[in-house]
Amino acid sequence: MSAKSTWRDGERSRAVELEPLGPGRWRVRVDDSMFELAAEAMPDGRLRLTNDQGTTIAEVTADGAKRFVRLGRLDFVLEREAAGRRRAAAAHHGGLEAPMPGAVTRVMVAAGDAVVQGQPLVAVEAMKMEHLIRAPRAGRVKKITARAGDMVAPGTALVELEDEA
Amino acid sequence: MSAKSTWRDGERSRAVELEPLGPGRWRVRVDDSMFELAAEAMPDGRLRLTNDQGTTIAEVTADGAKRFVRLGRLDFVLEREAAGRRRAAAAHHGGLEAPMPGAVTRVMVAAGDAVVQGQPLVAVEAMKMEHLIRAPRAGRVKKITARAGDMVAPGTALVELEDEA
Amino acid sequence: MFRTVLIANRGEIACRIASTLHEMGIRSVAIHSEADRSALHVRACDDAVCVGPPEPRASYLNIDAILAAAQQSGAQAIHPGYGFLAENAGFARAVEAAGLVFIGPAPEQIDAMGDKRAARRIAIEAGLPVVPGAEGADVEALVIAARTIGYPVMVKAALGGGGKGMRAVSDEAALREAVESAMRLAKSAFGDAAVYLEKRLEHARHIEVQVLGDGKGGAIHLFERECSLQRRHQKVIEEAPSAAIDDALRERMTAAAVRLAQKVRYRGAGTIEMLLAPGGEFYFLEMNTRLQVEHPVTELITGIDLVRAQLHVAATGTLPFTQDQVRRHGHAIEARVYAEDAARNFLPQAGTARRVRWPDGPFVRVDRGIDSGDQVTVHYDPMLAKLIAFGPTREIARTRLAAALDAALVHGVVTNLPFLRALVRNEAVASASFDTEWIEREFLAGFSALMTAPAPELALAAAAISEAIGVSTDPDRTATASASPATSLFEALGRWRHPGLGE
Amino acid sequence: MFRTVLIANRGEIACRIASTLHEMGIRSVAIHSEADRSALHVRACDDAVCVGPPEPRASYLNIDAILAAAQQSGAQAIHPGYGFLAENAGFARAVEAAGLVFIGPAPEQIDAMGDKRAARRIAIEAGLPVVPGAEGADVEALVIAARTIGYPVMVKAALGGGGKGMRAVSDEAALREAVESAMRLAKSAFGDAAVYLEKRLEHARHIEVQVLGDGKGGAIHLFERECSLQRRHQKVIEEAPSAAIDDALRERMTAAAVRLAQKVRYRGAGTIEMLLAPGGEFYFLEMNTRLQVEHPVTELITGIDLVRAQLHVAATGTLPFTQDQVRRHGHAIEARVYAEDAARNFLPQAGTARRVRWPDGPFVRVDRGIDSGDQVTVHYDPMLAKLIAFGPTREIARTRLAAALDAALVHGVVTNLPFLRALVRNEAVASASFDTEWIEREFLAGFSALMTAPAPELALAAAAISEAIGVSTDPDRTATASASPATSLFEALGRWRHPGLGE
Repeated sequence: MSAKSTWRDGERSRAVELEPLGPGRWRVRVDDSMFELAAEAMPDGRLRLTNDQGTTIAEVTADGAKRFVRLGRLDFVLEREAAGRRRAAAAHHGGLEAPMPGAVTRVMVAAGDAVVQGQPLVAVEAMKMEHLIRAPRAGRVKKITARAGDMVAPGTALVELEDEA
Repeated sequence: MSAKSTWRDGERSRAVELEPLGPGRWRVRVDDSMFELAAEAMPDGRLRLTNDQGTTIAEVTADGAKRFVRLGRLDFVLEREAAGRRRAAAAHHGGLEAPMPGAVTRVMVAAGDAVVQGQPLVAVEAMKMEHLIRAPRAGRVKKITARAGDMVAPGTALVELEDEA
Repeated sequence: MFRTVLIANRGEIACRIASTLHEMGIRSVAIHSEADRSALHVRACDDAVCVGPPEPRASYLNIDAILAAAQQSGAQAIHPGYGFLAENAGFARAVEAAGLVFIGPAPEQIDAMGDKRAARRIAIEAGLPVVPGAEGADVEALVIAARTIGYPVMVKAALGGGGKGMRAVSDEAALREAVESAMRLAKSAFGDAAVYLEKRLEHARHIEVQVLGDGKGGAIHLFERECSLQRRHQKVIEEAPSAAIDDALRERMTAAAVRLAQKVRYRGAGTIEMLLAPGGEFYFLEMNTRLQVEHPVTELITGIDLVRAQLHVAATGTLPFTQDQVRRHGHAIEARVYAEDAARNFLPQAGTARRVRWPDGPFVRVDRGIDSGDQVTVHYDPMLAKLIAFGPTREIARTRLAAALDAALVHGVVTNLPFLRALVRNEAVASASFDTEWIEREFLAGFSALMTAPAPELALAAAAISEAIGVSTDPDRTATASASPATSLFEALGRWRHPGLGE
Repeated sequence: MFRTVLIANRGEIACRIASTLHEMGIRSVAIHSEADRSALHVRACDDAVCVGPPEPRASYLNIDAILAAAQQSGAQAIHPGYGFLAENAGFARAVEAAGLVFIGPAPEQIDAMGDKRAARRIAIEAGLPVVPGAEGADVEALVIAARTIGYPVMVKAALGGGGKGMRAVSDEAALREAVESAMRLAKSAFGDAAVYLEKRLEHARHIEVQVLGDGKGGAIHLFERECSLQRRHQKVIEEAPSAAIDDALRERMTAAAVRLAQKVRYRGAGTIEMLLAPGGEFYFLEMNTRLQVEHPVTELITGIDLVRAQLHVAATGTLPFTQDQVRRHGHAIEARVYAEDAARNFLPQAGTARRVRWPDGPFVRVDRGIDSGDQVTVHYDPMLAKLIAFGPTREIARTRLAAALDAALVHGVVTNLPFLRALVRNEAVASASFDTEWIEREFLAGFSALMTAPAPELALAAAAISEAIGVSTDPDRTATASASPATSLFEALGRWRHPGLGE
């Protein structure tokens, strides 16, 4: 009798469960806390949320899986997770991704190199800022997928590390 | 080889004929004058028009048959006429229409009354303004379709006049 | 200070009040009719309550519904804006009886100034000159009085104001007709048929002084505004300061206004309207016990937010600043954008404002009541927005306003923008050589000729070509228009072949 | 005056320049890259010419294409805005060689001030104090110089400026690495690897003076701006006047700035940046030979349009007003809205700004570069808009800016709005107790903790309920949303029955 969904909130994955209680009234579970909420869609597209704390106006804009949520005068960005927690997976494989859109300016290691923790591997530049991708731990470079001059999107894999044999 | 259309411009009906001369080039006839024009649709939806007088940017917004046309920094409102000149017809039948949206406040004549030119027939009020519908010529009231208190849209028939027998 | 304020209004003034509430950290609650569910003023507020059907009587004038909305939303105070219930003493009393604060003057002050005959008597007591005039119980009494005053005279509704139900007449026959018509309109509009006469001053200018009182006899002024550019007694373009008065006259006029405000122990923001005769004599006309439509020009030259000042007085019973702290610099001019067809006798217009762009350059302020996609309905005042320009000199402010009017675009509803653009560029406006009847006496004829001229051939070509090439005329799709529709226009027509390839 | 001016820029500054051109009756021509075909600055201009592919090098930095666009569009002058080619003397020369007017200083002035080492020498000649520093041909020379100056020192690119390629270091090892890195970045960014050292002043404030010169030795100032609120040497919030200086110090700093502008016979608008030490000593830092990003705060306190002033100087070779005519009143504060994720080390963001609402209250100015539906691409500076608030006092201006930041909404691209909102409300900002390193030293840690806190449960509930009831999250469809979707939400879920009817 309830709808479940999972949302990425920064580094967290958060579970929401909605149970309809009556027209415009819901029982909501977020992670481990449970509360009741009245929700009315305003004609201008906003949502009027009322609980025992009072009334808050929310405005939600979808952008793909992302939801930009204005709550009162604060903004939050959540991401709908289709099934499970896919994004957490990449880090486990030792992949190092571009943190921002930009251009790869320098690749400072080669496949097979041993690296120490904190060692710069690749430099990505966007506007006035050079961002160094550093080794999160000691290891060996398994694969380099970035080349100097590449334009990369956030999340693009640049370097793959493996633990030293 | 040309596209013809008719447009209402205030009290006038105006004829336009377009003949394509090449990509983005047209021969245009408006009423009795003929000229050549280059027209380029800008990516932002505006139209760049170039003739031997220079370049002008136009922006056209459709609202039903109406076209709101921004030309440089001037605005014009035209209305596409589907076939012939329908609106002119009403006046011929002696119909008197509401000139603006508003409420009928007073009906000052009855069917069968003889009226002189300029005589007030019906009062329509909108906001701070009372507008009197006056007889455009001497005649007899054939029919009254307005009642005090009616909300009327522009063009709504209020009174029908006929020539005195 | 209040935590929640209900705004008992709509349109641009409700949006403008919401701005100040937001910056003071006060929760704003809109009211709206069924026709205004998604109106801009609703979107501008933190919360909104529906108070009834579209007709103003059933919603924006519905005192019971508005008080219920205030209670329901937890408001401590109500700001009435202008128009609607702003100068309704019964509303002010009902708000106070409900234990809420009315952000405006005391009910008795609204009553006293609402009867324009009583206001004249108070002004006389305060030592202000008034235009020669007369009251009268019926048509005949007024006809006799007019013989003494001398024609031409103005017929005005006692409970009117702001040009409502006002007519100028030059002879007795016209006076009789005008009094009867004015009584009828006054009865329907204000619930009281009483009218009075005033000598019609020729070539007079409309100058008004902004005052602010603490309700205990303390009052200050925020200089004057000139609102002589009127059409049918409705202000069209307003400015501050007035180009027609010098510092000595300014000192006398503002001092007279402060004297009147002090005498009635005025509370909050008010405006004392005066007529300035060509010889430099000035006369009290009426006092408006509310925020004026044209208040932004005063705000721009003084740097003072009048709504913030109103809230301060309402919450504390004190003035937020002293007279010495009110300084002025530069010049500001405002134009009112109405949904009116200037080519058809300024008839009010309704419809969907499909594509709206307001100007946003430096020193240009836009107090807007609609944006793209919003409805303009027949039920309410057709004012859509006010454009206000500031400049170090009148000339820079005026040319800036002209450019802002050029840049403004409202497609889908016919507006008076062409009228305003022509007006603000007129030589008499540039040199500030006008009076309250100048627009109708000298400007309108030439302008009407302009408006009934045929549209340029290029405008017709643009409409026809847009249709032929299928370029988007839908504002919603503009941003995603194809990158190169120009090349597909012959495909759309299906008629063209390259000359080299034969026909 | 010019009839047509080409704006060799994009984003908010191109829109802002177009506003002034419009009000002066000058035709504006935009240039744009292939990525910017329907960008706001293109829509803001009277005409537009595509100058190349998205990469700046191929379009906004493509001198040949820009000059061709100017010729093609009949422009008589080019306004470079800031960034891109604004301080490129080669561009200024090419513009003049093409017979067009460059709206900015003479090429030699750009050259002289562009080399920050040369600028220091000129400032010394003009009698301005400079921060102790040293030039050096290579790393070793700089390492030796640093021993004399004493750590900490700043490493700066000779052709840099505005914080680009600047690093603070505290020991020799860090200096070596910083110099190498700075040289590499300088080489790639400015085509010249030269760097120099300056003593790092602790707890210094950034104060800059706006000047305007006629190119013949006449120069005046328009007071100062304070830009101490910086992150990684990038200004975030700027204001005028500075709360840190009194009239006596203001007099000395503005006089020093005018002296320098007169000495170089400066032409047009320029800014002399200085550091103010806690003891009240001030030091020349660099001169920016262009309109600054933060110029609006000066415009709001003086009432002067700086772009209009630039055009006047460029067209006539004279100043549009005298020093006496430049008065200031009130206070103005600006915040820069960037597409940066403050929760992830301020990484630049790209995407579609699906729903954008800028504030529009009285005394709030928005210099915007995007509106709803516009693209934010990786190719250009991530600044989206500037919000600027004016008030009679610093406190009113600051709280007004806070409210404007609250009211601003950008959905679709992550922005630094949460950072700005927290910053402008911080107690140190309220009391103006900060220096150029305060944000990083004292503010960021607490703010980061805030940013990584979980979203409130209500935010998750709002996202989930919006999805469940199918309320429109598409900004294009908001205005036509069903009048009562709330009643249909159980139909959408298909799960609910009224309790009275049984399950």
